Parts: sequence; structure tokens; C-alpha cells
Amino acid sequence: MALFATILIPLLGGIILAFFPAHRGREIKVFAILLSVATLILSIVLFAAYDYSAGGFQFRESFKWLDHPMNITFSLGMDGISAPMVLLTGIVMFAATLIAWNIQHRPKDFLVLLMMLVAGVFGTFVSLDLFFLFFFYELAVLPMFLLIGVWGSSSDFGTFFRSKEYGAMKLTLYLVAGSVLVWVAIMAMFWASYQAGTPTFSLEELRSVEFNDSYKHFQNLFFPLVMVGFGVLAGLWPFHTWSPDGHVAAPTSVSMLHAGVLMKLGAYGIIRVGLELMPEGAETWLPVLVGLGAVNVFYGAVSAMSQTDLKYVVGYSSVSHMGYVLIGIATLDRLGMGGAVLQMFSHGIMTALFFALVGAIYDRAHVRDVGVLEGLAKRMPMTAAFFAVAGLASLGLPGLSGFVAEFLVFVGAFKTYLPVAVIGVIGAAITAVYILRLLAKVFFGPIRPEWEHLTDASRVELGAAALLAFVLLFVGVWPLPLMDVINAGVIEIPGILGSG
Amino acid sequence: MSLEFFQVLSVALFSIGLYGVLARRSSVLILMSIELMLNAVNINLIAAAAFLDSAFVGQIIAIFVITVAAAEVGLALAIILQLARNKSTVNVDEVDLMKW
Amino acid sequence: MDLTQLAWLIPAFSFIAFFLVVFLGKFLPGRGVWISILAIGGGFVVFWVVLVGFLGADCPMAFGQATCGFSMEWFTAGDVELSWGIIVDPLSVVMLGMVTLVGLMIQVYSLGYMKGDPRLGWYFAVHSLFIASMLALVLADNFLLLYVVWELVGLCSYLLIGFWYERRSASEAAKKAFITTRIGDVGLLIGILLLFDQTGTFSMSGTFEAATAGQIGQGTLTLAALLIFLGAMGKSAQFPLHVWLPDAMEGPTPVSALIHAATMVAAGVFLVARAFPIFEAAPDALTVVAVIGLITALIAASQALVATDLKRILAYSTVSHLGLMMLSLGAFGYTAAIFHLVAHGFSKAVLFLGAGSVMHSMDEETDIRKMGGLRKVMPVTALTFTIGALSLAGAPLLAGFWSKDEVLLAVLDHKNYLLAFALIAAFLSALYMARALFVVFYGKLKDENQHVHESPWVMTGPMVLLAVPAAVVGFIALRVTDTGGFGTFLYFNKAHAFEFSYPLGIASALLALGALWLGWMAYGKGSTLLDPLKARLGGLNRIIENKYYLDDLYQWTIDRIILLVAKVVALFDRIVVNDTGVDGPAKGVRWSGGIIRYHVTGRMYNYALGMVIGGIFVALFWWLLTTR
Amino acid sequence: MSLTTNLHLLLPEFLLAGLAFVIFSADLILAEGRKHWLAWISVLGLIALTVLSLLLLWDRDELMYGGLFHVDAYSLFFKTFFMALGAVVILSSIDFAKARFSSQGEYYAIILMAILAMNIMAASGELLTAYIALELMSFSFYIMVAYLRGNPFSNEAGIKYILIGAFSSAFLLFGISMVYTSVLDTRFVDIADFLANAGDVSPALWVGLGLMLVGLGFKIAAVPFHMWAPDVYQGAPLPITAYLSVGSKAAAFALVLRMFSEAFAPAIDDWRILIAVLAVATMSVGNLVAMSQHNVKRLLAYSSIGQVGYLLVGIAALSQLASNGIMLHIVGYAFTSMAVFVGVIAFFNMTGKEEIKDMAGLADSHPFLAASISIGLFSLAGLPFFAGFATKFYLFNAAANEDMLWLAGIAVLNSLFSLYYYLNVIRQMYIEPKPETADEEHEMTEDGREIVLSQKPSLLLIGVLAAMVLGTIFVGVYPFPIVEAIEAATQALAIAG
Amino acid sequence: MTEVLFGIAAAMALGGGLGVVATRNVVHAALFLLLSLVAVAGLYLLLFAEFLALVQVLIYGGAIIIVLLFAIMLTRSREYPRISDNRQWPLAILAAGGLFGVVTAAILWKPSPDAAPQGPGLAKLGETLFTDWALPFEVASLVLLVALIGAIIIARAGGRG
Repeated sequence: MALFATILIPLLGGIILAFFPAHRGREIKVFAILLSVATLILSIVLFAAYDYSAGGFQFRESFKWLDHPMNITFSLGMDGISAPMVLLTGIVMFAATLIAWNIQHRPKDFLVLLMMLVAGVFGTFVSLDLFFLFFFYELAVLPMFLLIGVWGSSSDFGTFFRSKEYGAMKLTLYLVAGSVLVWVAIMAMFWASYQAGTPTFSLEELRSVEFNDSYKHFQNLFFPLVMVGFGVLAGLWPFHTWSPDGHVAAPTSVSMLHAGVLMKLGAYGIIRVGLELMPEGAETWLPVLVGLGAVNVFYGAVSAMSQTDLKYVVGYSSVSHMGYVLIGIATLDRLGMGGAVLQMFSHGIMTALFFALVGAIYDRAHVRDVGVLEGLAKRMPMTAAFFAVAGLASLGLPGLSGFVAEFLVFVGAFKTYLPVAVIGVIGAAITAVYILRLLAKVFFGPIRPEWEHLTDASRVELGAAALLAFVLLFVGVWPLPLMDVINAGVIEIPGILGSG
Repeated sequence: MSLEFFQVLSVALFSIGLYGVLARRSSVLILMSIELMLNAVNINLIAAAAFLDSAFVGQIIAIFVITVAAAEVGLALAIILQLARNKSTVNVDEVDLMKW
Repeated sequence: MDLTQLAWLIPAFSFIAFFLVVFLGKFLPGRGVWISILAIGGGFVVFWVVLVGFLGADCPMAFGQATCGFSMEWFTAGDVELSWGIIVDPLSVVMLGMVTLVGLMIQVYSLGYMKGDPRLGWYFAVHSLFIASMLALVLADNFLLLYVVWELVGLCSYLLIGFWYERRSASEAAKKAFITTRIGDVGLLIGILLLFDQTGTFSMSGTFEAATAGQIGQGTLTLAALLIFLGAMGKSAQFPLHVWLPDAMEGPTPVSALIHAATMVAAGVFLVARAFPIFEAAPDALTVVAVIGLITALIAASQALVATDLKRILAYSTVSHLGLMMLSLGAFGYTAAIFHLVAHGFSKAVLFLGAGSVMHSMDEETDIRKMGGLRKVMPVTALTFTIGALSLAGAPLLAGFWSKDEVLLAVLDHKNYLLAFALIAAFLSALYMARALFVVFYGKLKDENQHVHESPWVMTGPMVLLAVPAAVVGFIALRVTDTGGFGTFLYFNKAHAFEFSYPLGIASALLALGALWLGWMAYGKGSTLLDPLKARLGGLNRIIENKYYLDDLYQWTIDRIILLVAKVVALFDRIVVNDTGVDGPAKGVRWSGGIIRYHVTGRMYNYALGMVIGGIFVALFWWLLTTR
Repeated sequence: MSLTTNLHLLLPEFLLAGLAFVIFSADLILAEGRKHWLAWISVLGLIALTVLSLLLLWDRDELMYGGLFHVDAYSLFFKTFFMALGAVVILSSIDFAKARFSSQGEYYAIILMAILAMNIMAASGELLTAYIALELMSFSFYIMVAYLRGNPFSNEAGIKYILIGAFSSAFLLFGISMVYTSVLDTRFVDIADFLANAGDVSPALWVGLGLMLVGLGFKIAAVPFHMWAPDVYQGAPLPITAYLSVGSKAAAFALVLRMFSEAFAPAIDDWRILIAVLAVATMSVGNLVAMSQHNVKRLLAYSSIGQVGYLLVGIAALSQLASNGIMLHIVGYAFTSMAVFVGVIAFFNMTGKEEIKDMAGLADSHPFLAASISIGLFSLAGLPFFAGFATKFYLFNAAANEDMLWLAGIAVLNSLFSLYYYLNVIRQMYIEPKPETADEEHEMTEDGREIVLSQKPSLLLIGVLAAMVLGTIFVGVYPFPIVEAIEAATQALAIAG
Repeated sequence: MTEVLFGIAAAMALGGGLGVVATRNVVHAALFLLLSLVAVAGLYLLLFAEFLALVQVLIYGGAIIIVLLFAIMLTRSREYPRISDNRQWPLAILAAGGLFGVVTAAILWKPSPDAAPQGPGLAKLGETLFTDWALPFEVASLVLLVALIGAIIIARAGGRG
């Protein structure tokens, strides 16, 4: 029941929340935080209890959902790839719920939707059945529209305007558009298994179904659907534009969860559905993915350089960082893949930290314009410090988790896709440029008089930030616990190459 | 005289009624055209029954068609009457409050 | 137990100090700065233990040198185990000694210099981290760990240069330092990855063995060596990546001392020395190292001659000397380079501390044109500064003299075609040191400087303590013991006892003395503060004063090319990818719906017509499509 | 041939007709203020009849009148479905009818008639029976659509509906006559026999089938026979719009599904592409045009056209799995659609408005209403946790398994399009602020009457709404029992050929 | 002989039909419709469907035409004797012609078997109708009932709604 509980706690909790009287904002928030604490503890326990030496899927649970011929089972399990993701979700969810303390407008609805989102995310990570994987995947997208549309913010850039409605609509439609492709691929896979006489949606059974000879052709045909479909959510270039716009429009907690966790769903999907079920198709198409990933890294970093809105900078940096994940996945190498999974974790924490801090600034200054914010460190020293930590993690500073992940990706990519690895390293340098420029501009230097009145982030916000920063540091210094688990997952991916 | 004669006649009458439905503006005339079409159906049914079918199913169907047609006229005229009261017109192209 | 194994304690002390001061400093008396000093002091003590241990230990030999160390798992990725571990060999021992001593002195000095700063705790914490990283860098036994601490060194320099972040110039300088060195780091990282790709290990010994055994193709090896050197160029401020170092004096002066003497810039030279087996196997790369070093030495020396900012002069001097060290390495002068590194480190520490002392007393004034005759009011500072300056200038018997001689000797032996240039660099070096020394401390004391007084003992004490090695450390090169001196302690492949080449020694001594005399004539004796040399240089002066337009070129590249590209990409992203590629189809769908809706006209007979046409088509289709 | 011996199996139908007569009669004696009792009588009667049908007809599989009428699991399933649906529609009409209808009693009786017609449609195994039941249902709807006599919209809808309806049934009949001319029988099994065995078929048969399709296409509102639907939906009284979009459509599909599987299945290769093309056209037109609608009812009309397209996908991929999919989707769609409609009815009872922009700020004033409508809309768009996701998944998957992956793909793409306009409605309710106008207490109708608006949704509507939402979620989360029942039903519907 | 009768009846039916769709006067249209319907009844006789001919004359000729005339009167359509066609009439001709072409071609594609028309006789027809087809018959009665009630509800003047 432990895995099921990760879904149930937020889900049932959200339903219970819905019955709270709407004006009891404080009780609602406290309850939500309790829920997230429970989930966090649960996810930590699950992660710690995962026996990496045994490997494979653990904490299995399975319930029949639909009989033959559909053969859908509600089956859950956690392996070395999903375990870090579960942990990540627990951490980011906790931080995001803390940050949601600031929500004043209809906090109940907000938290209910947030809990649904989290339930969807957990569900996706632990589902072992394509139907439910897809089910939860869409469930995670569903609340986004309202979360952004109701609680988000619009931005005016002079030359163009991005309303929150636009951001919300685009994000939702875009992600569902991606899922359209995934859906088609899922149907195709079921069809293939049906033809082979063993109709199933189970991830494990699909792996072992004996397909006929045309299956290779089939894989070549449908892998790109999975790649692009999930890739949309992972911010794959050129399907990434929902990400900056959506993140900018979203309220802080949602940006955190979204960039921190939801984007990982895409990458996770590519591994889980794409690589594991269609290894031969993957072989054909991974060079394309690696190319796009390289474009992601470079393009995202360069785009981030000229952004004037803090959230856009972070948004594009997410695009850039997800590029490393994609490259790592595409290397199909144990190191690279392990790096990709670690990068998913690391980027999730890092970007959540970023958004939390940008939100703290925005709540106080009511602008996010890099051109206007100057020298905030004087009034917001802790915010600046944590922002610097996030920034340094982002530019791949050793000692913080980003480095380990990116380094592994580079090592993995170096063997097979040398130019891409070089681009990746250069991308990291570009990241340094824009992050440092941003730090220098926004936080350092003399403070502008109009910001003299600002106060530092609240204790709750700092608490959330401290948790995230601690994780960054911990993983950066001692990645062993994480890597042991990730290795156990990575080696089971079919067609994965050894290193050494 | 063979079945084809009746069939072609039936199609012709059907087409004439069809033209009436498509080209007329007055709802009463449209209704009349529809009656023509239903008659064409009946000719076809009865001819087929007479020439081919020993069970005469066609004739049975035709009875029902006539029944339904009569009921239809009655109901339709009631609605048309109400329309005439409301809008003082029975022309269908003058009732386009709802479109697009 | 093998005492050398304790070496890991040295950086560990300071790492721990960093965390303690950062997290607990607020609650400790004196904001915990003493923890920091205690840690580095402890490190210095352990250094002696390690030194003794090392001399007594029977370490296995690698590349002709006794090498101890151990390593342990950090984490495993796939089937590759990544580890951290230490290497204790003469090179690391020497570096340990210098870094701990200089670091300790500077921290003590900082107590006085930074007194009253609101972020004192943070200052000392980062200081500790800086030193810890440098120490770990020195000890690292694999390239991964080396890269990790290498970056940490960069981070600390960033934090310390930008310590007074409220100053725009400080934050800009910090940024510049970090970014510039990071450009080099890109090379280093790629180089490391390249080596890993070739050898499958990050371990230095493993890599070196593979390199010397010829397992790596010559081209690849040269490329890897050059990439590693790129990293060294960034950290050690070699042309054309040297631009950050002069700006870096925006940080507190003790920080400059630390950067210039012991930590940051030494890392590059150390890296090349550490990776020397690779360079040796790739002689083409070594030539590049030598040439770059030489260019750096000359360019920086020329700039030092025209700079008017005391710290900038010292900074350019550092760059110039780093160039000499690289030149030395490029000329197989392994021992000489490290020797010079040590000698220069002590001297430069003294100089910077002296400069700090001056600034401390003169309200952070750094323009040498506003100084003069300060020896009258700051005797201790003046004395120590003079020792440091003369040492660097290569005045006979002082440390710099011996080490520079070694360098020149190496050049003569292996790259003799560069000797003339090297001598010019040495000459210029003496000249600008003379300029700095005489203009600041000699001549007439200005009226407005009458109130200036000597710094407190916490500052002068370390200066004095450092001036001693700056003066005498050269003698370790001599065969003072039966072991044969520095050259037989630290060497590459074969012991190479110190040889004093009389012709060269005399020549360089004359050169230095000549330069000093010239400096005295030009700057010290005359009361005029017009820079006579600058006036003579004419047009060249302008070029030099504008730093050979390198900064402008970089700025232009950033503003006009990189940022422009970024803007274009961002615009492309918005207009082409988003508004056209994404919104376009969406709008198209929406628009098509808006058009199609007009088929529902509201007229009943239109509907009927549609149905009939549809019916005809369906009927026809059915008829035509049927297979029978 | 003799009269069938199992007449008691028709008891539910007879009793249902009897119930309608009771309502007709009771209407004459009940006082004006108590007319809503009729609704409760109808609902209780329907519940009793449902129970009776389940007890009486469980596990039966018999043919009556020599193949005219099936008593099998399929017809029982739909019987239960239609009666339950009818009860829901009646319950959600009560407030509306009280406020706006002049002849309440007949209204409920006519709904009962429509239910009867639907039951027979699902059970009929022969063209004439099917046709006459279809007409009974259509007549009921013609009346109900035009029920608001003074309202020009209702009037216009009525005239359009009945004229086009009669026109289309002329086509249907002509098609039937041509099929009859070829087959010389009208029983589905005989048609199937003919199609399976006759090697050389006169093209008149195919053309006749084509003309029949015009009539059936009209009933299910498939493109290009759909254009009446938006106008009629918009003009009809709201509960009737709901009933049209769910009941009428479900009944037509119950008939079409049986007809295609029992009669036309042997010629599937001849018409599969055709139906597929119609499906594509239907869902594309429905979903695209819905994007630019301003009226809620009209929007839902186009959206239901889109849903028809999805169901046609199932017809094109005819197999047992696909039949399951169609029926499951119908059930899910019924819950979902009723959830939306009941929500809109409650809104309309309060405001008398039906433009999308009028719903601005609903989430603030009536959060439960807004949430329920949103859940319904999300379900319509096929998002998970709600019925739409599970049922669409099942349906499209079934289509894909019949080598119609491309069609399923287009259908999935269309659900993406549909999400846009559903989100627009949700946007109005949740994001746009409430307009700064005072709530009106009365609405003036076009013929000068004053209607008292309710201040808040009645408990009854809230209850129905909650039930529909729960049903939507139930089907979305645990459709297993329903799928079991459906599988039994489609088992009975042996696909010929 | 029958051919001649068929010719006359067919001509009358088609002529009446054309009159319905072509005339400018509503009342004339109704009378043309009557003509056509009666002619169709004649055709039924030729097909030995005497019961249907009777029904045709009674229901159509009697009931439907009267109702239509009533409706014309009540809706005062006669005040607009110059009724006109809508603007899509050319398309209507094309569509009607197209349908005629397609369906006729399909019918004539294959010759139907040669047979003589025959009728079931009234008794047999009645028996079949009330036994085999009892169910549709009952439903048809409900259709009539519903139509009746509906017509009353909708056409009723005054009152609410």
C-alpha cells in the first residue's frame, strides 16, 4: 500500500480539503502542509527502503481494472529510475506547499488543485501499466489550466504582452497535444500486442511480448511519437515554448512543481515508454534526440541570456537544462543515463528553488524585470544567498548536485556523440555567463532607492529554500545514495551500454 | 409494364418533392413537398411488394408510412401555426434567429 | 601509521571551519573567525607532521618521485567508480607548506584589515573554503576531484572578489573573474573527459601511465594537454585570459594577496606541473605553454610599467611572473617553475599585504601618484615591501634571484631561442618593481599624507613573518643539506640538483640591478611625478594603457556579437518558433472553425440541400466503393 | 405465423405506455400548483419499471414477433439506461418546467413516450419497427423542442426540427424501400443473410443503404446531416436540449449499432471507409466550429456533434470490442453531459441567461456549480479521473485494434481541439470576474410574461448534479462493473458475418 | 390497356407534383397535391393494392389536404398569393436531378426479374398486419396519440407559454 498511499494521500487529502469551509484559510493551509509532510516522509521512507542491490520493481501492488481483452491492471511499482523521482516529488511538493502559504485568493481551491497535480505526478512515476501511466500523466496536466489561469500573473513587455490566460491555455493545450501523440503510440503498442495474441498494457509484459518481424519497423514508426509526445513535456526543442510562457504566468508554487517535477514526467516517459518498450526504435531515433537535446542546451542558454524577466530567464534555463537530460537519455550509456536521471532530480530541486526565490522577490517588489531590480542583496541577503546557490548549481558548480549530473551526462555523451558533449560543456559555460550576469545585475551593486523598503523572504519561504538548497548540497557532495539506486534502475534498460 | 416503370416514376416523384423542399420558402409548401416524397416511397414499396414479394411487406410498410405522414402533417402544421402567430410569417428563410 | 595519510586533514580542517563559521558563526564569540584561523593554523601544524612523515616514509615511486596517497569511493555511476583520494608527493607537500603558511599569515593580517566589517564571519568562512579548496586541489589524486575543487577555487575567488558586492565594480570584477576562468574550465573539463574517454579512468596515475605508455594517440594527447592548459590559462591568468586578474583587486586586499600568492593563480601552474607527464609526452603542447607564458610575461610587464594603481601594478606583475613560470614549465623547468612559484608566492604576499597596509592607512587609496615617501611614516611596511619588491626584481641573494635564475637556466637549456625574450621580461620585471617601490615609499612625503601612520601589529606581524621567507627561501635551492636541496627533493623523473650558472646568474643580476638603478633614476630620485618612461613611449603608451584593447575587444564581442546573437535567438524563439510555429497552427485551427461555422446558415432549406448532397455522395460512394 | 407466446416479456413496454396514460389523465385532475407531483410519479414509475425489467428480463435472449423485437441483454441494458436517463431528465426538468411550461403534465408523459420509443429502438430487429419507434421518439422530441410556445427560439427550433426531420425520414424510407426491393425482407438477420450470400448485388441496394444513412445520419447528427442540431439545441428548452443530446443520440446509436452489427456487418468492407470518412468529418466539423460559439447550448450542440464523430469511429471499427467501446462511451457521455447540462440548467434557472460570457464569476458565487460544470467539461474533453478519459481510451483503442489506428489518431487529435473550447468556458467561470450588474430577480420573456428566477439552485438540482458528477467520476475511475454489463450486452449482439 | 392507364396515372401524378413545386399560389399547390395523390391511388389499383388505394384517398385526399387547407387559411398564407422560391433553387434543380440520375441509374443497372403484379387480398393483409406486425401497429397508435396531443398543446391559443 505504500506506493498507493503516495497517490492516495494527496488525492484523498485534496478531497477532504474541498470540504473545508472556504474562509478557514489558515486551517486549510496547515492541513495541506500536514499532507505534504506525510507525503514527504513517505517518499523518503520509500526511497530509503528501496533495495538497490536487488533492483527491479519493488513495492509491487496490482489490482485488476479491466479484464480481457483490454487487460488493464492498476499496478504499481518503483524501480531505480522512479525512486529518485518519487523522492523529488515529495521534496518539491513539500516546498511548494510551504510557499503556497502566501496564497490569499481562494487558497482552498488552489491547494485542492495542487494536491491533484501531485497525485497525478506520483501516479505517473509509480504506474506499471501504460493506461495508468497515461491516466496520471494527464491528471497532472489537468489542474494546470486553473492553477495558472486563476492564480497566475500576466506580464507586459512593451513590445508584446503575455496574459496569464494565454500562458495557461498554451501550456494546457500544448501538453495535451503532446499526450495526443503518446496516446496514439500507446494504442499502437496495444494493437501490436493484440496482434501478437497477448493483449496487454503492462509495461513489463509489453517488454516480453513476442512481436512479429515487422515490429522493428513498427518501433521505428512509433518511437518518434513517444519521443516527441513526452518530449513536449520535457521541453524538447522546438516544442518548448509553452515552458517559459507557462512558468512565467504561473504562481510560484505551481512554477516550482511544474518546472521541478512535471517536466521530469516527460523525460521519465521517454525512458519508461520509449526506451524500455521500443529499444530498436530508440536506436534509430536517439541520434535525433541527442541533436535536439544539444539544441535545447545551447538554444535555451542563449535565449536565457537576453531575457529581461527573471522568470523567463529561469524558464529558458530549464529548457537548457532539460537538454542535458535528453542528451543523457540519448547516449544510452550507463553513465549518461544515470546522469540524466540524476539531472532530472537535481534540476527539479534547483529550479524549484529558483522559482521559490523569484516568487519571493516578485511578491515584494511586484516586478520581475531584470532591468529594474538592482542590488537587492542589501535588503534581501538570504534570498540572494539562496539564489546564488541555485544559480551555482545551475551553472554546474561542483559540490552542488548539478555538477555531478551534468558531468555524468558529458562522460556518457563523450563516447558516442563527442560534438554534442562539447556543445554541452560550452552550454554550461554560457549558463555561467547568464546566471552570473543575472546575479550581478539583480542582487549585487548598489541598491536602487525604490527597493530600500524591501524585506527579506519570510521564514516559511526561507525554510522551503533551505530544504531545497540542502538537498542540492547534499547530493552534490554525497551522491552515493542516489546513484546506487539510479544505477540499479539504469542497468535494466534494454540496450544500455556499459562503460569503462 | 414492369417494375422499373414504377420505380422510375417513384424516383421522379421523389425528386420533384425533393426539389420542392429545397426550393420553396413557405413551410406549408415544404410540407406538401415532403408528402410528395413520402408518396413516392409508397409507390416504390407497393410496386416491389406487388411484383416481387409474396409476403407483401411493402404494403404493410406503406400503411405505416401513410399513418405517420398524416400525423406528421398534423404536428407540423400545429408548429407552423404557432410560428405564424409569433412572427406573422410561415417562410422558413425568415426564421433564422439562430445560425452559425 | 603512515603520517602522510594525515594530509587530508589539512583541507578538511578548513572545510569544516567553513561550515562552522557559516552556520554557527552568528552564535559564536567574535563571529567564529578564530575557528577559521585555528583551522588553517592546525593545517600548518599538520603540514609539518606530513612533511616529516613524508621524508621518513617509504613511498612507492612514480615518475621518479616518492608518491603516497589513498583513495576512496565517492559514488558509482553505471559501472564506473568515482572516487576521491589524495596524493602526497613532493609537489603537493611543497604546495601544502606554502599555502598553509601564506594562508595563515593572511588570515591573521585580515583580522586587522577587515576589522569592523559587517560580514566578517562570511569573509573568514569563504577564506577558509578558498584555502581548503586550494589544499584539496593540491592533494587531489584524480582529475574529477581536481576539477571539483578547481571550480570551488573559482567560486571562492568569485565570492571574495565580489565581497563588497554593493560596489558595482566589485560585483563586475567578480563576475569577470568567474566567467573568464570558466572559459578555461570548459577546456579543462573537455580535456579531462577526453582523457577519460581514452583511458577509462579519472585517476591521475592511471592516466599518466597510459599517456607515457603511448596508449593514447599523439594527436589526442596533444589536444588533451592543450585543453588542460586552457584551464590553467584561465586560472593562472595567461594571455589572452589574463584580463580578469587586474580587475580582481576589487576585492579586499588580503584576498588579492591570497589569490596572487597562494591559491587561485598558483592553481594553473600547479595543474600543468601535476599533469606534466602528459605534457612531456606531448612536446608540441609544451611549446605552446612556453610561448603563451612568454607572451604573457612580456605583455603584463609592459602594462605594469604604465599602471598607476598600486594593486594593478602588483597584479600585472603577478601575471608576468606567472608567464615566466609557464615559460619555465614549457622549457621542462619543472623544478624551476615550482621554485619560482614558491618564491614569488612569498614575495607577492608580502607586497600585497604591504599594499594593503598602505591602503588601510590611506583610506583605500591606491593611486601611486598620490603617494610617495611613505617609508617615513610606515617603516615596517616600507621595509617588508622593499624586501618583497627586491626579491621579485631579482636582486641577488633574495629568493626571487635564485628562482628566476633557475627559470632562465631552463629556458637556456631547452628553449634557448626564447632566452632573449625571457631576459627582457626579467628586466622589465625589475624595472616596474622599482617604479612601484620608489614612487610609493621613497621620495618626498606629501603634505596631505602627513597623518598616515603605521598599521597595527596584527597586520605588520604577518608581513614581517612573510618577508623572512621571501628573503631567504631561495637558499633552499642550495645544497644546504646533504640531500642536495630543492632540486633533489622536487623533480620530474630525475633529480636535478641546483646548478648556479655563473654567466647567466651574473647577467641576470646585472640586469636586475641595472633595472633597479634605472628605476631609481627615473622614479625615485626625482621629485617629479611625471612618468618619464610613459612620456617616451608615445603611441605605444596609449596601446598599453588601454590594455592592448583586449578588454575592449572582449566587451565588444560580448555586446555586439554574443548578446546580439542571444537577442536574435530570443526573437527567433518568440516570432518564429512561438508566434508562427506554435500559435500559428493553433490560430489556424481556431480560424478554420470560425470559417466553417458559416455553413450553418440558419436557413432550413440550406440544411436540406447539404443533406441531399451528402446523401448523393454517400450513395455514390457506396456504390462505387463496393467490391462486388 | 402466430402470435408470440411470450407476451409478458413486453410488460415493461406496456406498463410504460400505461404510465404515460396515467400521467396524461392525472394531468387533467391535478391542480396547477401540484403538477410537479406528476414528475415524481413518473420517476417512481420509472424506477419501479427499471426494477421490474431487470427482474423479468434478466438473462433472457428471445426473439418476438418473428424477429421484430429482441428481448436480450443488449435491449435490457439500454432499457435500463434509457429509463434511468429519463428519470434524471425529469428530475432536472422540474424546476424549469414549473417556471416556464404551461402544460407540465403532458410534458412528463411525452418524455415517458420518448423513453418507450427508445426502448423499442434498442430492441427492434427489423426496419419497420425501428422506423416506427424512431418516429415515435422523433415526434416526442418535435413536441418538446417546440414546447415553449411563445418563445421564438423554441418555435424556430421546432419548425426546423420537424421539417428537416420529416424530410430525412422520407430519405430513410426511400432507402428502406430500395433495400426492401433488393432483399425482399426487412429483418436485420435476413439482410445480413442476403449480404453474406448474394454474390452479385444490385447497386440499388447500396444506393438504398446510402439513402438510409441520410435518415440515420440526421438522427445522430453526423456531418453532413448535422446542421439542424445547433439550431434545435439552442432553441429547445434546456432540459430538452440535454435530453436531445444524450437520449436521442444514445437511442439512435443503440439502433444504429444493432443495425450495423446484425444487418450490415457482412458488408463491412464495403462501408467501413465511408463511415470512417463521415466520422472524421463529423468530429472535425463539430469540434472546430464549437470553438467560435458564444452560446452555451450551441457550444454543447457542436460538442455533441464531435462526440458523435467519436462514436462513429467505433462503428467504422465494428467489432465486439468496438461495440463495448461505443456503449461505454455512451454511458460515460450520458453522465458527463448530464452533469454539464444540469449545471447549466441550474445556472439558467437563476439567471435566465445562456451565453458563455454570462457565466463569468460563477466560481465565486456558486463554486459547486462551477466545479461540477468544469468536471463535466473536462470529462467531455477526455481528461482522466473522469468518464471521458476511460471511455474514449477504450473506444479508440478498440478502433486501433481493428487496424484503424489512423482514425483513432484523428479522433485523439480532435479531443485536443475540443479541449480549447471547453477550457474557454471554464475560463469564464473561474478566471473572468463577475460582471458588475445586479442579479435580476425576474426575467421578461418575449411574449411578455414574467418569470421568477430562483435565487439559488434547488436542493433537487444540486442532488442530481452531485449524482451525475459522482457517476462521471465512477465511470472514469472504476468502469469495471459497467464494462461487465456491456460485454454481456454485446455478446447478445452477435456480429453477423 | 394497363400501360395506358399507367401512363395516364403517372402523368397526373408527376404533373400534380410539378404543379405543387412550381405554382405561385398556395391553394393551387394544395389542389395540385390532391391531384397527384389521387393519381397515386390509381397506381395502387394497378398494383392490386386496393386497400391502400382506399386509404390513400381517404387519408390523403380527405384528411391531409383538408388540414393543409385549414392551415393555409389559419396562417393567412393566401394573403401572399405570389409565393416565391428561395435563392438556391438552381442548386435545388441540380440536386434533385443528381439524385434522380444516381438512383435511376442504380435501379436500372440490373434488370429486375420479369413478373406480373399481384395483390395479397384484404383479408390476408389484415391478418398479417394484426399478427406479425402487431407491434409496429401498436407503436403507430402511440405515434398518432402523441402527435394529437402535441398538436393540441402547441397550437392551443393563449395561456402561459
